[in-house]
Amino acid sequence: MADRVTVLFFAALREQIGQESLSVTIPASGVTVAALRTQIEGANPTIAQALADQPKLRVAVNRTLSTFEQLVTPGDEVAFFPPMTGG
Amino acid sequence: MADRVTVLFFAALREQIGQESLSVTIPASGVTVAALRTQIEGANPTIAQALADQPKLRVAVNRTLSTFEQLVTPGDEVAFFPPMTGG
Amino acid sequence: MVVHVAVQAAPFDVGVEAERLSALSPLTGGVGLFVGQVRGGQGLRAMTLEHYPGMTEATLHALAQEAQARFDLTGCTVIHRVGRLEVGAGIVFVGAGAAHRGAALTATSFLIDRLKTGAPFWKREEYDDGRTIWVDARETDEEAARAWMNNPTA
Amino acid sequence: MVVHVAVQAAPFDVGVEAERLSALSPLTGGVGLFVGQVRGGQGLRAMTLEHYPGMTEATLHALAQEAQARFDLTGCTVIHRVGRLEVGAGIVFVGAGAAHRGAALTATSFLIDRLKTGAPFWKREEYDDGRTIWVDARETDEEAARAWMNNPTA
Repeated sequence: MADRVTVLFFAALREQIGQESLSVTIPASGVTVAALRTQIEGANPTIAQALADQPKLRVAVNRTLSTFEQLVTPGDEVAFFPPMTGG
Repeated sequence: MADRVTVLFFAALREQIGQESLSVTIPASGVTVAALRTQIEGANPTIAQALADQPKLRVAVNRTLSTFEQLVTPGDEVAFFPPMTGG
Repeated sequence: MVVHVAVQAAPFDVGVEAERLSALSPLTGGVGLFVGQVRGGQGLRAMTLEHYPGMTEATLHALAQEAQARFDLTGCTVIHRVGRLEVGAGIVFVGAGAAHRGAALTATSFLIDRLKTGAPFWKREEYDDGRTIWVDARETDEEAARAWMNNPTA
Repeated sequence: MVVHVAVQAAPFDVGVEAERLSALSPLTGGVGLFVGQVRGGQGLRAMTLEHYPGMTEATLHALAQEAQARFDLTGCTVIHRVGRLEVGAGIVFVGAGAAHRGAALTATSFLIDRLKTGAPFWKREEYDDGRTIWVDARETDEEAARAWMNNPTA
């Protein structure tokens, strides 16, 4: 589990990708959300397409809404999802 | 009952005057609310004092908020009261 | 639109009234509700609500009709209690249902703001030391009502 | 102030929740409430509410705390349902108690406006003809949330 992050997908993204979580290895020094995105897109064309289909993609790091410049370090939980539509 | 109007008092006015209604004779052609007020004040100093103690006296004619210029004709119901404090 | 208006001594049941508004139409997406209750403090024990029978009901119905004309409602409700009410007791319930939340919540504010100074109710407060005081209309309440009357499009 | 937050599949009871807010403090003079429900029409049969367990609860608690910081509340409640909900079913309940009606009603609007686009829920619609559609965030909802965020003093 060392040097790994959990990546989650919700709603239309989860449905289109066909899975709700991934475990991804990253450098111990961490990467930005943007770099993590590029990494998982490169490894899986379905994920690349699903993320590209979301013009307003949102991201949360450790259950807090974040930017794509946010640093992700091993042990973090990163979630990608479309704009929220509660209420 | 011909040529009479019913006059009602509510809340602090009713309490101060010690009665909740009067029957007052007016001309068949009617009078303004202001004239009716002067008439009942002249007939009863307690009423005069109670109305004078209400700087924001309100009036309703036939259960609709009215002005003191409104014409009152026999058979009408005229109510005097302080500003309303519902809710 | 369905209007429900009542002036009563008995308590109202917020759950029943909310369900009435929710169930009025399958096109209702939001229901706004407000409950006014006797606020304690400074030795207040109870309030007695006096009203002008006949005029009260007519005024509340007219207010509900005005809410319908201003907002796109599926229904609205105004219930006001009269008589002696102790601290914590409900005094007034207003509610409005609409397709969208904005209309429901704005109509709810409209109903309670206008009712406060525009319907013939009067409150007499009763304190622990035996004093009784007729409540004065608050200037802020009169301003809130005037703001609605001066802005017929909101 | 007492905050009550829940994310649940079960229906909420508006009467119970209203009473909880009314009873929190003898200094409560007004309670504002809002119920959002599944709006029918155009062949809609039901909605399924998906959420992000853990983040949802934290977000709703933070929202309730923010309401407390902005408004002078005696308490507030946010309950959101998840799972499949048919037309007419309650989705969300928010409520706020305060000494005066203005704070209670404004806090109620704040809670529902911010929750709509700021808490991790997603709606999938299900139509009579079998289509399922993920609901897009409405631009007006995002504007309403931004208006609160750009105006920290209201």
